[in-house]
Parts: sequence; C-alpha cells; structure tokens
Amino acid sequence: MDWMQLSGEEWQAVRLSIKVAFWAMVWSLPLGIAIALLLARGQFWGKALLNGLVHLPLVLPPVVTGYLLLLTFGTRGPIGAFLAEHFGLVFAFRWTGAALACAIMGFPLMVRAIRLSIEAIDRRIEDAAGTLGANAAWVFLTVTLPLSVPGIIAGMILSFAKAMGEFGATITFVSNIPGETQTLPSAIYTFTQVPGGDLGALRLTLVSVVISMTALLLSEWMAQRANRRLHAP
Amino acid sequence: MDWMQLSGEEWQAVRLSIKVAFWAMVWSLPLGIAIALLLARGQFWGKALLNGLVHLPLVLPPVVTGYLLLLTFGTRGPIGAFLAEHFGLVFAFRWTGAALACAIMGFPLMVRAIRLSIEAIDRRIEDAAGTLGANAAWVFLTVTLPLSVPGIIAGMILSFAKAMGEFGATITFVSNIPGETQTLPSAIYTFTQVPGGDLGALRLTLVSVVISMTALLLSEWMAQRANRRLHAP
Amino acid sequence: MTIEVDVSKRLGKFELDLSFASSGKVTALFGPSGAGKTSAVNLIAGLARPDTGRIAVGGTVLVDTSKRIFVPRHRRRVGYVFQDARLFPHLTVRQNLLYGRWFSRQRSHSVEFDDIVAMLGVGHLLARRPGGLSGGERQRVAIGRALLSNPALLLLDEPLASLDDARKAEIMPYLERLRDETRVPIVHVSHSVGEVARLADYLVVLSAGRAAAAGPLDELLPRLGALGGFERHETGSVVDAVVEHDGGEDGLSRLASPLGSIRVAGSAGRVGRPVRVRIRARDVLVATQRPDGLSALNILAGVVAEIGNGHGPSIDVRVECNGVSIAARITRHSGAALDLKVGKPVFAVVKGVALEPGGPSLS
Amino acid sequence: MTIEVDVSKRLGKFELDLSFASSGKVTALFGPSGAGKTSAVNLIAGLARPDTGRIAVGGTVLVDTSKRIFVPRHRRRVGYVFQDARLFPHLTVRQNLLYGRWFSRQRSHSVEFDDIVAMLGVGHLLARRPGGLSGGERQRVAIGRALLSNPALLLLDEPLASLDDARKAEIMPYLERLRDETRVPIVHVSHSVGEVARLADYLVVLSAGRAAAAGPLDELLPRLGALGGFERHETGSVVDAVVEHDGGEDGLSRLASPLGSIRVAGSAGRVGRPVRVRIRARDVLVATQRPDGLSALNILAGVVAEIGNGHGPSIDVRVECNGVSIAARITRHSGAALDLKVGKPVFAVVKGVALEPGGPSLS
Amino acid sequence: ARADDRLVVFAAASLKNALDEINAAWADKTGEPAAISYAGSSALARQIEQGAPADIFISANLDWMQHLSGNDLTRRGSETRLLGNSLALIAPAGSDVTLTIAPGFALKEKLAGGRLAMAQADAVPAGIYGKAALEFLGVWDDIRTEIAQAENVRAALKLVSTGEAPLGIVYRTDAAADTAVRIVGTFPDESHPPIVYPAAILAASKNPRAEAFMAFLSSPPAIAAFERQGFTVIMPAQSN
Ligand SMILES: Nc1ncnc2c1ncn2[C@@H]1O[C@H](COP(=O)(O)OP(=O)(O)OP(=O)(O)O)[C@@H](O)[C@H]1O
Ligand SMILES: Nc1ncnc2c1ncn2[C@@H]1O[C@H](COP(=O)(O)OP(=O)(O)OP(=O)(O)O)[C@@H](O)[C@H]1O
Ligand SMILES: [Mg+2]
Ligand SMILES: [Mg+2]
Repeated sequence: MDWMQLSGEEWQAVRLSIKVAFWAMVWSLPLGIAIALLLARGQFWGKALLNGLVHLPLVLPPVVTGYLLLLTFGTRGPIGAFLAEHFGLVFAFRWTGAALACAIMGFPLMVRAIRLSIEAIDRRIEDAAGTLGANAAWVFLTVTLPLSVPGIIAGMILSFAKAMGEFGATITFVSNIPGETQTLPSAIYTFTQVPGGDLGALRLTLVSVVISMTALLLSEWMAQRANRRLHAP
Repeated sequence: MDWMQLSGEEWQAVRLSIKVAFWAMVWSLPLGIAIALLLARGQFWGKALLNGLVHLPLVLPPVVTGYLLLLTFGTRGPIGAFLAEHFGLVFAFRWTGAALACAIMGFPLMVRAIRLSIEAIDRRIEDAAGTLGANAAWVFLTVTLPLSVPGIIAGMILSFAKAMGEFGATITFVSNIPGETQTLPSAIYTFTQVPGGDLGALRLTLVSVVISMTALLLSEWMAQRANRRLHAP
Repeated sequence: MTIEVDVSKRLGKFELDLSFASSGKVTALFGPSGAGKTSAVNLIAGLARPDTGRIAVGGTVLVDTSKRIFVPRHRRRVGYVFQDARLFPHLTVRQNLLYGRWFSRQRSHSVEFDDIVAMLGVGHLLARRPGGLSGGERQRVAIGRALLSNPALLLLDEPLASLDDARKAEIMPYLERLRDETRVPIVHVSHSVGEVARLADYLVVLSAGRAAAAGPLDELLPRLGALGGFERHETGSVVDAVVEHDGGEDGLSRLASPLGSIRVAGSAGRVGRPVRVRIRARDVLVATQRPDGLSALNILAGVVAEIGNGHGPSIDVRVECNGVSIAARITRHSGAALDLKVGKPVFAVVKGVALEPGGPSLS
Repeated sequence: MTIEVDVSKRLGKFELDLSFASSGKVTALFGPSGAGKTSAVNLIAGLARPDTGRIAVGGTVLVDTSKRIFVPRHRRRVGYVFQDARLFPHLTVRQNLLYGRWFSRQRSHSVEFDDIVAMLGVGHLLARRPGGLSGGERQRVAIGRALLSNPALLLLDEPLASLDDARKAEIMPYLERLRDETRVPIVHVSHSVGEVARLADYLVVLSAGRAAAAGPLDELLPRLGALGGFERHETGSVVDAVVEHDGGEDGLSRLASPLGSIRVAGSAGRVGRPVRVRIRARDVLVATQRPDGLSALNILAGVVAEIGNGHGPSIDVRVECNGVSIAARITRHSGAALDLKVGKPVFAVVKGVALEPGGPSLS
Repeated sequence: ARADDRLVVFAAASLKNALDEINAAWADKTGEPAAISYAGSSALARQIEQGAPADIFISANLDWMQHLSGNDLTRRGSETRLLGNSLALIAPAGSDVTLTIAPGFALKEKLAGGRLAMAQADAVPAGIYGKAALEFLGVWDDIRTEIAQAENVRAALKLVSTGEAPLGIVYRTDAAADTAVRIVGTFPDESHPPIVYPAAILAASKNPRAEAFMAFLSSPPAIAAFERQGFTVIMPAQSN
C-alpha cells in the first residue's frame, strides 16, 4: 500500500482542509442561525432579496462565486481593502480566504437546514415561555435554539462536508498555494491535471472521504442524542 | 444594453439549463423522498453506509464525481452499459446525463431537507392514522408525505438551484455539447477562460440568477401556502 | 364479546401488569392519573407491544407474545379516541371525520355522517382545519372520527374530559345507544364515576399499573369508595330496571326493579325498555319513620344491613330493600341520633330527581 | 384587584366581543365549548391582541388599543395554565417547573417548590422529560410551572379537566388558600359548576363570544340554570358563613349564617373563620311538615317565595329562610302533591353532607 | 510557513509533474522549495490582476500572459517562451483506427457516429489549438457538431481513455503518458498557432530569488524534467 503514503505536502493539505472546513462551519454558524431565524420568522421588506442572496452561491457556478469573492474580498476589493486596513483581516491568498469561500458555499445549505427546523417548531411552546417571563431573546435561547438543534447539526455537517469538497470557488479566490490555501480538493484537482495523477487523486479522495464520513457519523450520533432528548420520557 | 442580447446558442443553453435542472429535480424527488424516509425512520444494517453514500457528492470535488459517473454510467460503464442495452437509456453526451449529474450533485441537499421535515413530524399523528385503518403505505401517503411538504419544497428548490449552478461534474461526465449538454454554467465557464470574456460571463450569470430567483420565489410562495394550510384555522 | 387482557409491559420505571377478562359490552378503565390507563389502551390498539402477554377481543387474538402473534394496528379496526385529540392538521374537519371510512371494508355504513356531525355539533366546522379549533371542538371531532371509522372495537380515552355538561348530555345517550344497539365492544377510560356507572357494565380499577379490582359493575360500584382514587361521595348503587310506565317529558315514570316500583321524573322511554338507575349514596337519606309531606319521590322500606366505618364525619349505611342493597351516606351524628343498628327497619328516602335512567349526565 | 375587560377580536368567522369588570379575587369564565373562553384568556395573557378594546388588571392597563398600549406577554407576569399543557419538551420536569423562576424578579419566593411538587404529586417525575408523561401528569406539571413562576395574575384554562377526583381534592384547597392568602387575582375557566362555585366570587358566563351574564357569584349562581350551557342540576345557592363551632374531623360543626345556624359534618376550621357553603338545588327537599327521625342535619323553616316554571318534569322552588333564598329542585308532581304556593310556610330539608365549607370538591 | 520571502510560483496545472520535480531539485540547491500554486491559467491570471502575492507566472498559453503584460503586470523583459508542445489525435488503446492527418482527412467517417473529445474549443488552450488545426485542415465544419468539449484537456483524455469517445485531440504530453490511449497521429505544427508555455516574473514581485528560479527553469536538470514529461524546451539552455 505504498501509494497510500501521504507526502508532507499532502499531510499539510489534509490538516489545512480540516482546519478550513472546521472554521468555515464554526464561523458561519452564528450568522447562519440568525439568518435562518430571520427567514423563518421575519416579515420585512427585502426578505426575498436576502433569501436570494443566501442562495446565490448555490446558483452561481463556483468559479463565478470565487471570482466575485476575489473582486470584493481581494486585497484590491472594496471590502477586502477595508478589512485589511481597519482590522488587519486579510482573506486574499490566505487560509482564512479559503475558509471564507467554503463558508459562503456551504451557507445556503446551512441556513436552509436550520430554517426548516425552526419552522417546524410549535410556536405555542414559545408562547408559553413568553407568559413565564422570557423576553424574545430568552425565548430564542431557551426554547427556539434547543428545539432547532436537529437542524443546526444538519446545517453544520452540510457546511463541513461542502467545505471538504469545495474547490471551484476556493481555487479561484485564494489560488492553490501549498501550506496556505491548498486544500484537499485543490490538491486532488491538481492531480487530475497531469498524467499519472490518478492514483494521487484517488489517495487524497479516500482521505477526504474518510474524514467527511467520520464527521458525518459524529453528527448522526449527536443528532440522535438530541432527538432522543427531545422525545425522551 | 446591447451586451445583454443573448446569442442563439446562449438561448439554447438557457433552455437546456432549465430543462436539465427541472428534470434533475423531478427525477430525484421520488428516490429522495424514499431515502429520506429510510434515513429518518429506518433502523437497518448499512444505514450509515447509505447515509455516507448520499453525502458523497457533497464531499467529493465535482470533477471526481463527474469522473466516477463517467466510469459507471458511461457507455462502457457497468450501469451505463446495462441501461443502454436493456432500456435504451443512454446518458453519455446526452442532456439526460447532464440531468443525472445535476440530480446526483443536488441529491444530498434534497435528502437532507426532506429528512429534516420527516423527523419533525409528530409520530403520534401517524399512529392515529394507523388505528383508523391505514396501513404503512397509506399512512405515508396521507399523513407523512403531506406533513413533510415544507421539506419537500425546500429539497426541490435546493436541487433545482444546485442544478442551475452545477458545472464540474456535468462537464466532466457529459462534456459540453451545444444544444445537448451545454448548460448555462458550462457556457459561463467558457467565457471565464478567455481574457475579455467577463461581460459574456456576467450576462449569462445574470440570466441564471434571474431564473433561479424566480424559482426560489415560487418555492417560497408554495411553502408559505403549505405552511398556512398546516397551521390554518 | 369478551375482552381478555393479560399483559405486562415496562415503560421506563413504570410497570404495567394487567390482567382481566371482561364480558361486558362496555369495559371501564378507572384509576388515578398515571395508573396506566392510556398505556393499557395503547396495547389494545396495537400502538405498543406488550413485553409478554395476550390480548383477545371477541375471541380474536390481537397479541400473543408466546405465539408470536401481533395483529398490526391498521387491521384491528379500533376506533380510538385519544386523550390528546391527534387530529390531522393538514386535513379539514370533514376530511378528518371521513378519514377512517376510506379504509373500512364495508361501504354501507351503519353510522351516518350527518347524525354524528349533528350530535357533536361540529357542522359549522367542517370546512376548517384543526389549527384554530377550541379544545372541546377538537375533542368532538376526534370522537366523530373514531365513530365514523366503522370500528369493531371502540377505545375511548377520557373522551368527554373537556366538554361542557350540555354537550356531554348529547353524547352520552349516543354512546348508550351504541352500547345497546350494536355489537361493538367499548373500552372506556374515565375519571367520572357518573360516566362509568352510566355506560359500563364491567369495571377495571387500575392502580399503579395493576388491576386493583376488576369485575361486573354492579358488584364493584358499591365498593368503589373503599378502593380509593376518586371522590367518596360518588359511591352508590346500580339497579337494573324495566320501564313500567312512561310519564312523558313533564310527568313521572315508573320503573319495575328488584327494589320494587321506582318513580322517576320525566320520560323513561317506551314501556318494557331495560334501563339502569344509579342511586348515589349521598342522595339517600335514612329515616326511622316514614316521612310525610316531603318532596321525595321514592321512600323505600328496608332494614339496615351494614353500618360501615366510613371516613371522617360520615358513615355508609347499607339498607337492604327487597334483597337489594342501597348505600346511604349519612353523618356519624345522624347515625347515632337515629340509633341505627343492623337489622333495624328503616326507610331509604331517595330524592326523585337523583334517579336517572337515561337523562343528562350524572357527574 | 379588579379585572376590567372590554375587548373585541375577530378570529376567522368567530367574533369575541366581551366586556366585564370583575372585582372578585377569582373570576370564573364559564360557557360551552367554543364560546370563546380560551380566546379571552389569550387576550389577557397577551398571546393575542384585541382588534379594539382595553384590558386592565388591578389598575394596570395591559392593553388599550385607543392609547396604543400593549404590554408584551413577558412583562405581564401571568401564570397561565394552558388547556393543552405546552410543556417544554427539551427540559426535564424539574426544569419545566423552575422555568418561570428564572425570570421572576423577586428572588425570595412565596410559593415553595417542595410544597407544590408534593401537592401535585410529581416528585417522582422530576428527572424525566415530558415525552412519556401521562395526560394528567402533564397537566399537573403545567399547573406547577404556572404557580412557581411567581405570577401577578393566574390564568387557569380548565386546569383540572383530566384529573381524577382525589387529585382535584388536593389541588382545590391549594387554589383556595392562594385565593384567600395572597393578592394574586385568578381567572379560572371551567366547565364544572362545582369548581366554579367553590373557588370563584365573580362569574362571567360566555356564550358565542359574548358575556351572556356577568356578576358576583352569589347573584348569578341561582340563575345559572336559566342561562343554559351546563347541567341543570348544578343550580344552587351560595351562602357565606362564619364558623361558630368546630366539631373536629369526626364530629359536627356549626356555622353562623344569615340562614341561621347551619350544621356541617366534619371540621370547619377554627372558630371565626369565614367559609362558604353551597347548597345545590337538587340536594334540597321541601317538606310541609317538619320531618322527624330523618338523617338530614339541617331542616330550615321558611316560606315559598317563588315557584319557577322549570324544565321538563322538575321545577325550582325558591324558599326564603330568614331573608335568604334557597333553591330547591323538586318534581312537578311533588309540587302539586304538597300543594306548594307562594307564601306557604315550608321546611327546606338539606342533607348534611351536601354542605361543604372547604372539604373535598363538590362536582 | 507563509514567510513573505517565500518564492511563489503560479503555474498552469498541466505542468505539475515537471515542476514538482524541478522544485525538488531547486530545494536541494537552495534549501527551500518554491511554493507552486497549480490552477487553470485563467484563474491564476485573474488572481495576479487582483494582487496575488506571486513572483512568477507560467501560463499554458500566450493569451493570458499577453493580457497581463498588456496591463503592465509582468516585469518588463522577463517574459520568455519556456516550453512547446504538440497536438495529438488519440484513440482508446484497444481501438484499431488508422488515420493520416492531412487536409480533408476522413475524421468524421472514423468517428462513426461517436464524438471527438477535445478541450473547450473557445476557451481552453488545447481546445483553441485543436479547433485551429481542424479548421486549417478543412474538417472543422464537418465535425463541429460531433465534438464533445471537455472542461480541460485532461477531461478530454479521460473521455477517450474510458472509451466514451472513439477519438480525441489532446497534447502529446498527455497522450504519451497514458497507456489507455494510443496516438493515432500528430498534428503538423503549421496547422495551429504555436503551442507555447510562456513564463514571466511579475511586476509586483520583490523576491530577489525570482530571477534565479527563472534561470533554473532552463537549467539542464529542468530541461531534462520537462523533456521527460514530453515537452519541447524552447528557451535556449543556459548554464549556471
Ligand atoms: N415511555 C415512557 N417512559 C417512562 N414512563 C412512562 C412512559 N410512558 C408512560 N410512562 C409512565 O407510565 C405511567 C402510566 O401512564 P399512562 O399514560 O398510562 O397513565 P394514565 O393512567 O393514562 O394517566 P392519565 O389519567 O394521567 O392520563 C405514567 O406514570 C407515565 O409517566
Ligand atoms: N384562528 C381562528 N380562526 C377561526 N376560528 C377560530 C380561531 N381561533 C378560535 N376560533 C374559534 O373561536 C371559537 C372560540 O374558541 P375558544 O378556543 O376561545 O373556545 P373555548 O371557549 O375555549 O372552547 P373550549 O371549551 O372547547 O376550549 C371556536 O369556535 C373556535 O373554533
Ligand atoms: Mg391517560
Ligand atoms: Mg378552550
């Protein structure tokens, strides 16, 4: 099984991919929950617009998303320049940029899962919490949030898995620099571009699948636990 | 606004994209519902495996998915050869192949959305249907299915939107044949590959966004109606 | 139609271990909250499987763990009125009501849709969905849904709990008719002794998952006070009688009973009809001499057969009239003042309107 | 503490148009299923906004559409026991019970957790989640949750509907204590005249979204039969009295009342304590001559003040004793047999155990 | 590891095998490897436009390089034509087609209803060259509806190696390395614009080792590596 030996650079890509996928998932979670709540419950002007915006990364070819990210979050882009200047936050050609790209690509999936769970909540339970003295924020924290855990877990695993597979937007936005922005999918892509690269691509694909499946199993286990808690005697 | 004029071939790509996305969504729906039901309710050996398999297209770089499709559903591939021989069903270089690729890429999203909705159903309502004489299939048809409509709609729009943006797996599997397999993302990709193609890419991207947003609005409207029905007085 | 139940089932820390064989048309499950009534009904309906045991209704085995028989719920043809209504939220009230018909084999239906709708007073709700229904409205729709499913066995889990008396008074006679005119056995969970006494002929008193007592109603009802778990003043006697004379709505009817002739206010139905009267212990006075000029319709001569210990300030006195026992609850003080002793001849003074053969609910 | 309600609200085709001003400690909402009781309570709790109108409790305005005032639900400090329990499925029973405490400003709590848990008999459920609770168990936890939230206003929507009598008998006295010892006003929705008569001092009878009648309980209760919507035999009279002599658990107590001295079985509490007795019309016999040797404790002399038309075979006779009206329901036949006329001196024979100053529930 | 003094090379993905080998040699020599980001030439060029921290760009075609130099993004005078390649007509290894590539040759008949796999004819370099060659040979119009255009040349190769397409046009470098395909013929150089891989130092580069790396690209070990992958080295060999 010599061909299964990962090179140092490949190990780097594995570690980086996990890091990128993890942080993409974690960073997008609060915003994902907030937007899911807005879309599930809010009645406001521009809701359709917001909804469209959230779905955009799904609709656009990844290359286009990546290019748009490059134009806005790049060092020369309006947001990128602003963030770099005022917060020292640089996305362009950094792993943070890869995480941003992955977060954005997974965002519609995450939001939709959480939103579905929130919409399934019996609002009369929330009403009950309200009469007991909980204001909107507390109702959200003590009732809505715990009851939407199944959706949150689903959203997280979707975001993570998507990040493990995301390639088009990432490579377009932050390129494919080993140790910095070369994630597993980028590395796999590179292998597919040269003669004799198939084995390498297969090797990395297997690694990627193993990682994602582990995460998936973990998420199923957590979801089962949460579900059992919700319906437990 | 001369640059917004679509060429004949581009119109073809637009029509084809809608066709592919629509059929990808429609074809994957029955299987999506079945698998969502299995994953939500079933307790069987290999459930984790099935779950992993469903998520695979999310995890794999699209190119890899496309290549795997080529290997299995191509004219020489085991399934492709079988289908071609026995049912005259050919995917290679056909729009059906594009639809297959899009369906598979959107499948994890669809399954997850439907599954979330099924898991949120109060099973005691299903029990009630059972005592009234409905067997498992009827309970599913008259109770489970209507109550998971929010998830089904969400799954459909996710599948459709994904299909509108899917490119990597499609082009790898069925390549890019104008009028047959050249979908909007493929056409957009073509523009992005040459210097000065930005305007063309932008034009087609806008078209794609308009179509997807229309579908999205439609889905929101249907979901709202369904929700109102479920909670209606 | 017999209902044989002999099951055990563990739910968390709760153990249901129930065994009875009812030959009654209506079997009442009675007992305090958490005693296992709903759990028992779920086993009969096939919503849960017993860990071990056997359930048979009218000779048909529904479950038998030793023989690995388990008839699935949809083949049991039970009409189950759940404690929580469990309406289908996506269907209109009409569709909810008709849901079971879809699956009932017989196409000609013995119970008529319009009748049931009228009885339950849900006609104005038919086009609505359950979402905005009031608590009582839901419960009524749930009752209708079960009745209309053309069931072979009716399971009623506190069907009248949140209904007002007027509504109960319309539903109870329907259930009585069902009991008397069809061969559909009924299992009825209720907290109300009134309901139980009026409908049931077999009583299972549940307590902490076990049958504290089980037997024909007339044997068990006088002992109910001792079994606990409900209001003592509901203790009473049940007497089966036959209409002798019907006095019409505004008049007095006469019933022939083992007690002798009993007078009842209002119509008792056609002559010859079998009826049941319940005499609550608290509605019976004891007199040592026949009272005169008193607005009580029934004054029955008898002898004191037993003087119970009773609770607190009151005692239960069993008066035997023509060989039938009537319970009377009086104060300890009165017992002493009247110098009651076993064997002493007394008169049981029963307020006329307290006898109810088929009128409005007793509770 | 007054509760002023003057609201209108449209729900689909249903129109609630309710106006009353209760000065009572316990205001009962009474009426048939679908009358709008829950809708009214929702408006008071702030779960719904009236289309127009005003609600004020104890002088604090909760809603006033003309002044655009709407106090949000979480600031109203209501303890709402919902008709459907609405427990938090993700929290344990203990966490459910304590949920409201979190948000109550006072950290020292007047009602004690352990007491409430013991009264409701939910101690063995504390670690469980609501999932597997029985119907009655849920309801009890819901009651506990509302009581423990330290409310400024208690809204009880049929809180005892699916509880057995024994359990009711433990909860009712608690509610009575709450009424008597705290300043928390209570709005109580119930179908049971017994519960209402025992707890309430102000009654609102709802019918099709409107207040068919509203007023102090003692004024309204004798007229209840005429208002319809509930069992006629629940009609009765309420008399406020003071304990004159306490006979202990097994003895007889004496109460001083406008009717004169009333004898009651069992303990009535300490001497001087104000109590309330309800005399159901169906528990009163009328005699033209004082009966002897009868196990009735109270035989009150009076004159016939009114003979009602009544329904069917029975009539309501109002007997005035010492200036206080007592209703008696007797058969039309008896009325004729005794030759009752307005002004005729008679005796109201009241069965002793039917008087209940604070004992077990009446229903 | 993102030391700012690290040498960053943006290179067309098809060069990976050769450049990885050269980079190893470079690391042996200098103690630190260059960071090479492989991607499509178009993506890399756009990133350079947006200020990517790259020092050297090696493109798979002249267009994107010219696009950058036209915008003054390359260091003047550093641009060189590094490598050349040629275009091959391939068939699956098991196929027995024979064809002589010549004006008006019987490509369509040999497809026999199948499709000709090639990279996107309007976008991807290999496709552009292939289209030009077919036009030059006068068979493009015959065949334009029979073409399966792949995302890139590697995908076109896959279509042939899996037998999905009976014939395909790919770089000779790709064809030579894949035992699942057979080269049917090579297109004459004059049938298409020169296939050139240009390299340049970028204007924004401040890395002092950029020039050395550029020079190393035409050192004998580098040339050997390129040639092992089937490229023609255009740049005259320099001696270090
Ligand atoms: N899944 C479960 N896990 C643990 N305990 C359970 C479960 N299901 C029921 N129980 C317990 O079993 C007991 C009996 O429940 P059941 O619902 O049968 O009571 P019930 O007699 O119908 O009471 P009620 O009159 O309050 O409806 C209750 O104490 C309940 O908490
Ligand atoms: N959202 C709604 N849309 C239409 N009708 C409604 C809505 N909400 C309530 N209603 C109707 O208003 C009436 C009053 O309902 P409400 O729940 O207040 O009754 P209730 O007096 O509490 O009855 P119950 O004793 O049965 O609980 C009912 O007929 C109900 O169907
Ligand atoms: Mg129950
Ligand atoms: Mg209500």
